[in-house]
Amino acid sequence: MSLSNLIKNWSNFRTRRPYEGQYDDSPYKWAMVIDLDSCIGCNACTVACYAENNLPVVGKERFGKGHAMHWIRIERYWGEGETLETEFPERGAQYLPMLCQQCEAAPCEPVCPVGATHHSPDGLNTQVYNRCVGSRYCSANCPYKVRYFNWWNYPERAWPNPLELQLNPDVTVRSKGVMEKCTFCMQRLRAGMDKAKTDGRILADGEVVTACAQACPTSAITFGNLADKNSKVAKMWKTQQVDLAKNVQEKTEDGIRGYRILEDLNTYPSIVYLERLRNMAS
Amino acid sequence: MSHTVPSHPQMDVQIERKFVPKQKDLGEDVNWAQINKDVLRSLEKPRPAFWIIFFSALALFSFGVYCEVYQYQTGMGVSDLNNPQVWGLYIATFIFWIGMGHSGTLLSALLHIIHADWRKPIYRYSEAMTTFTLMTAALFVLVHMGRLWQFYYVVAYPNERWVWPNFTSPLVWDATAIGTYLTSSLLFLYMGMIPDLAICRDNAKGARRALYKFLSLGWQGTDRQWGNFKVAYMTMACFLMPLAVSVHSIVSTDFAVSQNPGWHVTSFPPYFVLGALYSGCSGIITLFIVLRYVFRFEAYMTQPILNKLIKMTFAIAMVWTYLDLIEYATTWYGSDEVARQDLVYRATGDYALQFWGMIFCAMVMPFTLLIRFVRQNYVVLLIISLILNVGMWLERFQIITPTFAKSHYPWTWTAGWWPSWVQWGIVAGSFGWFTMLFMLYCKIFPSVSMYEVKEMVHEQNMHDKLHGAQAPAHQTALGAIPEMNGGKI
Amino acid sequence: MNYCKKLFVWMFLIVIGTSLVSAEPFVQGGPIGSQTSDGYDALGPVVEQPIEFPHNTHAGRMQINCMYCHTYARRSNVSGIPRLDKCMGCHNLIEGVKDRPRIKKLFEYWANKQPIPWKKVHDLPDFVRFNHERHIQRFYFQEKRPVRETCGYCHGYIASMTTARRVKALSMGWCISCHEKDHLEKVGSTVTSHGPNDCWLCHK
Amino acid sequence: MSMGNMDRRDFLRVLGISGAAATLAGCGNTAIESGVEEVMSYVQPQDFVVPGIGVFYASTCTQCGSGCGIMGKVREGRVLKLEGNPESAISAGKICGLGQAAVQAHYNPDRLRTPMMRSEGGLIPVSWDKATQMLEQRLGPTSTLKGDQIAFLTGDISGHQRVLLENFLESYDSTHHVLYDAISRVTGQAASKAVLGAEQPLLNIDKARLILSFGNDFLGAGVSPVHMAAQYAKFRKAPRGTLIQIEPRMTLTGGNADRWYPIKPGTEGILALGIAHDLLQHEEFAKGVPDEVHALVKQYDQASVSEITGIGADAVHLIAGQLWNNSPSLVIAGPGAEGHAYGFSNVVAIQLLNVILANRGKTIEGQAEHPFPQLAPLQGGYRALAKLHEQMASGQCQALLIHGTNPVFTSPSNLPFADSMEKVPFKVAFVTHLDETAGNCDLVLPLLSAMEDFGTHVADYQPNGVELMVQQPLMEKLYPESRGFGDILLDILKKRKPDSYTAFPDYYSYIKTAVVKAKPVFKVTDSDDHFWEDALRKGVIKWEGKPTALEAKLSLLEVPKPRGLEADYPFYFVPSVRPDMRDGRHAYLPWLQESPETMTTIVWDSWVEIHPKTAAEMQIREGDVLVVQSATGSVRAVAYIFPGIQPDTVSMPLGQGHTQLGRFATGVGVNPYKILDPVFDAHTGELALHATRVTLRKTGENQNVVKDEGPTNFQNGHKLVATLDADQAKLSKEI
Repeated sequence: MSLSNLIKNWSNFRTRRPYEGQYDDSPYKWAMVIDLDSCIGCNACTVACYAENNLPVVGKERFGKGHAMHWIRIERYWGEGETLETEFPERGAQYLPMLCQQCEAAPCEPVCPVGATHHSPDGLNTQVYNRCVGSRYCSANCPYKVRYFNWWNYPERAWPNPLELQLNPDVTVRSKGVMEKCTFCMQRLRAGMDKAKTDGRILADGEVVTACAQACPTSAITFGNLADKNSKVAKMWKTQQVDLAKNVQEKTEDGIRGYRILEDLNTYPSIVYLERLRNMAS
Repeated sequence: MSHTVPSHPQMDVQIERKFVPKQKDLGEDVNWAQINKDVLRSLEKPRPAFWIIFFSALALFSFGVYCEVYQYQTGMGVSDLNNPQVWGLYIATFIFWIGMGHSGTLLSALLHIIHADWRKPIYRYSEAMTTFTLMTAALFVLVHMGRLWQFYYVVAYPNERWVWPNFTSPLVWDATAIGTYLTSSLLFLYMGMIPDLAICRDNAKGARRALYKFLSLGWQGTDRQWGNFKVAYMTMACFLMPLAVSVHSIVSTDFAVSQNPGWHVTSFPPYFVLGALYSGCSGIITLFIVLRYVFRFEAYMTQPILNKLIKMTFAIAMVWTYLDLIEYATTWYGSDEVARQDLVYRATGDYALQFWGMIFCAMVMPFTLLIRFVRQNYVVLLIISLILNVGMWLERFQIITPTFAKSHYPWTWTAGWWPSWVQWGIVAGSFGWFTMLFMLYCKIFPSVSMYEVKEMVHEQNMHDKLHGAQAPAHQTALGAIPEMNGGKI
Repeated sequence: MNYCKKLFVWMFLIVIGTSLVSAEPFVQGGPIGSQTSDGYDALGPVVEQPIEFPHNTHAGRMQINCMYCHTYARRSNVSGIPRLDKCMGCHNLIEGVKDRPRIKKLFEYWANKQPIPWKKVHDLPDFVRFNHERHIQRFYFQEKRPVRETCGYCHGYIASMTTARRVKALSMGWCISCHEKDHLEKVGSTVTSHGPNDCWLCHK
Repeated sequence: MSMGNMDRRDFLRVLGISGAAATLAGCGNTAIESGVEEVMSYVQPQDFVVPGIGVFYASTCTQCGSGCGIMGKVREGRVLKLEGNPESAISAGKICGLGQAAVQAHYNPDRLRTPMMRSEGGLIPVSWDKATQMLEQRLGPTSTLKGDQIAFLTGDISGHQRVLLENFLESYDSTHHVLYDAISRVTGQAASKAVLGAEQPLLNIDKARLILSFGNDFLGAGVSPVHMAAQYAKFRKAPRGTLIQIEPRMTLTGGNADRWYPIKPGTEGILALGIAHDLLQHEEFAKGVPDEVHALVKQYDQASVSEITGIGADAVHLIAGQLWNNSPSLVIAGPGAEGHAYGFSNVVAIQLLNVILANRGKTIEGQAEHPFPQLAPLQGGYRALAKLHEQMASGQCQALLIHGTNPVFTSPSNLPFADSMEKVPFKVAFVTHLDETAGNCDLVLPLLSAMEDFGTHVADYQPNGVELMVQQPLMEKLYPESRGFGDILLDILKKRKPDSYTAFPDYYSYIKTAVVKAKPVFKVTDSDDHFWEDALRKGVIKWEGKPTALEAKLSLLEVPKPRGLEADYPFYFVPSVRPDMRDGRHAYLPWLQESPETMTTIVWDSWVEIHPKTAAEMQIREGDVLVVQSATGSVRAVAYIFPGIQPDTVSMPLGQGHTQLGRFATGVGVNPYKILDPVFDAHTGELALHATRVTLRKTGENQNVVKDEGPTNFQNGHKLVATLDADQAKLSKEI
């Protein structure tokens, strides 16, 4: 048995804080930037995700029970505090596309009893469906609550014939009792990375993007390889002064928009959000 | 009260004693033959009332099984669990049962180690309770799993997939700890029963005799057997002590290592262990009263023993209360704003009833144990012990549900989430399952340790002798060591 | 050593031994299963195909490279069943065998422009992704191993079979056992590397 | 390579369909198997087809009139997913949710699979032979139908479909092509034409420094949302433009506004004049404006405007101030301003601002002239339908053919279209799904889905020159009994006019011939085949055209005050158009039903939006079931407390409440079309969608509102969506 494997890789079982230069030697570290000033809340990303990742439509009753299965959801807030201070939301609504943050120090990873979710070499939180036993500990521990559990055997009802012909053969159809979540369209990345490896190169910037980023009509979602210093994402992280390996970002000046959500929980997310702008003089 | 403490002749004789001596744990009139007779009587053909209760429990259990089968077939969705309420009653009740399983071991192992003899008449059924509560708790681990049929993925064993479970997960620790604890508790219970099984063997006929013969492993009560037995039993007790503490500490890490507000607390391990002992002790009081009444064990389950048990329960309750309050205090004065909001939510939000119910049942009710009338009135005590356990169940509920209802992420807050009938059914079924197991146990195995009560009687007499009390003649006549009676007890 | 201790030691050995032995065939593709007609230990059943395709003639006697027909193997995740016009490309010109029943069947399918409903022999679970392209590129093109070895590691010695039969375990442990081995990076090079250890490489 | 019709279909031949079933079994096959699943080979695929690798084919989205270029990912003969086509200037590689869901329309389980014919008791499935027989008998060469006896009712239509349809009608000496769109833009277009000389001017959103939008949801349910969204993204980059939105109910676009003002419905024009009043105080704006305009605008001083519109006097001044500070600006009118009795005047007043602000030629221009006017899109509105309804009711109409519209569902209750349909002896519906209108027809013909058919389209809104969008099948047709719309028309035409049409074996060859014939216009020198292949490959044929100049006509109409609230009906009723549901034709797409409406996050339902203040006054809680009663009818729906709405207004989304349209649409929500008051625009006669007045009645019931948000929709002190003052941001330094 692979006892040797276990011993050899024992250090991998430890959960470490991300450190400076962690991905210097690896070809890929997938990351994202979401510009909240560009996001118009149109839900194109959500539907694209349904199409790409075989997400089941659960129906009204189950949605009402909190059993929705949208890996990316558009949240709409009215204010930062607890109530609306003005009579009307004068500065519009606050849209937030929320998906798995692919944390570098993910709270979900160390608690999975079977290691169904773990950190991949390219910096993603994997979710191995067939390994999952459904303890839901990962979801309990996820501060963003972006993990979705198959409360029902959705394949039974979600794709009445011939809707199932639309299913993406590269993505497993999940049956009941399995946790699932955004994978950064791993199937696309995997296909791209394999092809690039055959060609003896690494993926070019923008060669493969997630379904949400591809659909986004305002290009609010930028997806790319943070390990490649010349990629758009890496440059954006740099100009926004967000460091993957820091939990408190030091900004040299005001007006730099980048931030990561719930960073103070030391999750080190891989998604940087850019602050929404409003012309307060108007 | 039906049972009165016999007067002590030594009071007149013992001039050197300045204080009123302790009440004796057992009455003067207990003799060895009576012990066998009384205890073996409890194994006789049950009365109709037994079957009525037993089948009610079975019905309850069957309903639980039906709920679980329904959930298994249809999906976890029937439980109305959702994102973020992913755990619900299953984990709450799991912790409740695990907690119940702690005092039996404490009574038998810890008190055994420190030679507190009053444990002897009551430790057997407490241990049985431990074993069955653990078995019930283990069921909840399975019930809770989304893919029950893949539960073996959690177990570390060489397999064709060449993968191991994730050793950093508290759930793996849980599985390991509970497995170990269950095995050792079962072994400890069984081992302690061997001499008694021999007695049963010698008094039984037919299939029962075969069963006892098989289980008593050829116990003859020889000197060597007694010697080995004592050593092994003490070793097991020493092994179990830290294990019992570790199990609930580990269960507490399910919460303590997580991110969630209200869980992220360093005092959780002692808090959980004490909570476990608390609920376990009140469980023991409940069963004490029930067994005492049903099997007419008045002679062995005496008021002094109960008094000690109550004192211990009260002490544990107070430590637990302290830990609970200190947890609130640290949260309140701490810097974690979300945890503070969560605390306020618990006390004032959708689950305030459960919160204050817990405070009342588990923090206020123990003070009634200070009243002598309560301690001596078995009916009242029964009700109070049940209330204490309701409080402890509510405590588990309000650790889990409000935290999920209001965690770090406002978008996924839930308002007034409530479990479905399936969850309640399975929880009810678990009580049926426990009752069933315990009732069967009581009718198959002696629920009071015969040989140890005998020891106790003997020691009490020896004690009296040494200190000049006059022992009844029929007891001193039997001699000091059981094996002197031709290997039979 | 007294009886008790002996018992414990034996029980322990038996438990470990049993699990190791029972896991063995899953890992190595080994001893259980029936024999193929060619004397191989097959793990899979005999699969009845619409045409009893003689691999032994094509790959064995004719020495045709696997990838001549399974042309997608080096370009795609799936090796793919050869397209019908590929079969016809040759068999149109081979007059000698046109009257054989199997070839007649082939011509029939072609005439109807109907695909042949082959049965899958090496069918991994649906949650597993196996990339033929990477394996072929790595071992056939990069390391220059013979095609018989490259394909045969998972598919067995197909050149000796008529229709294919599964002779290897194809289990997860079996895959990992190879991924953990050190393989030469290039022909002639001494640098070795082992297969990736990332769950998402194979699980989708 | 040859791309003839048959070849093309051949190489799409579905040979791996069983693979799809295997995918669904998904977690079913969890073991290593042999001999269970089938694996089929291709017979004779194109060389670039590799199993396991998707191939993208360009086509055109037909979900709305925007005409976005799309690419379908095709694998093993199945179309799996749609992406935007980077070749098209309209979509520029992007796609909206509505477009994505087109695959579900194609694979929808409730698609009509065979023709249906009315017999006693209802529609029954029949064979094509029988259907063709009936068609021929009624419409074939022997038909005596003539002129207005035959009517062809369609939704928006463009391209060769339009040409063929007009030719078809011509063969009956008829021009009776009735266009109907439930959410019509006719009023707005007429007003634009009156002021600017263009029905749909080109809006250079990206060039504007300030956009003042009067209820135009250009990012959501607008005229070309994907294109506008891309423009909007540029508009928000440095130097960042400001968006001010004025509307009674916050739309998706309103949610993105820098400043959002709730206005009393119908008073938009008055506000525009109030702003104009402020602007004209400035010399630079005042010059060139005719005196009559000056005279009229003078009445609209800040105080009175503020009183009528409910927008503070200082706000009017503030808006005007920003307009003169931020040039060029862009003022847009939308359905919120159009849908009133004086909608036309409203829009005229609003467009006047563009003229005063001299935005013409900068941010607002004319669309490029269309090289093929016969292919240009046609849009309809309510008035045409009303006229048809009268004709039908009076028995003039002998045959009614319906395609791409569902008037039985969308007509208000004052126009009982289903009743008048009964007077027509022969009604044919061309549909992919049996909707309410088709359910009332005598013959229902199953069409190919948009993923299976050929076609050409011209978008309503052409941002860059003119694009002829080519639609091509992305996969083999699923149901052998379904046929293309063009093919059916062509078949009849061939019978009626054998000389002109026998040359075309099918609609595909008709399009191909027509497009190839137009090659010189596109200034292409390739061979015909090459030109056509290129068109199919790119999915779009571009015609370079320059934006045209707009001429301003400053003749101003008076903008009367809208009808006020009455005691019986104390609320304005604003039906909202969801970006994904539109007029309701997409309600059968489960992805869209499950996709939360962004502003409320409600799914699978209809609801009534009420301002918290109003709700508190009426003691309405979220989830209370309300009866919304207008003079013409009532509907029941749950209440949703929504701060983004004018307090005297209640709003309900359109598109739900189907009684027929498959399992995903029927029984979901209610249909607010049926409670619209018969108020018409004074100038165009169009139905005023926003002019209804209603009253609310509580039923005492309370239901769980099925929505994505939890009990709070505030961030509660967590930094989730942070907002920064635009002045402080250093956008120019960003990448």
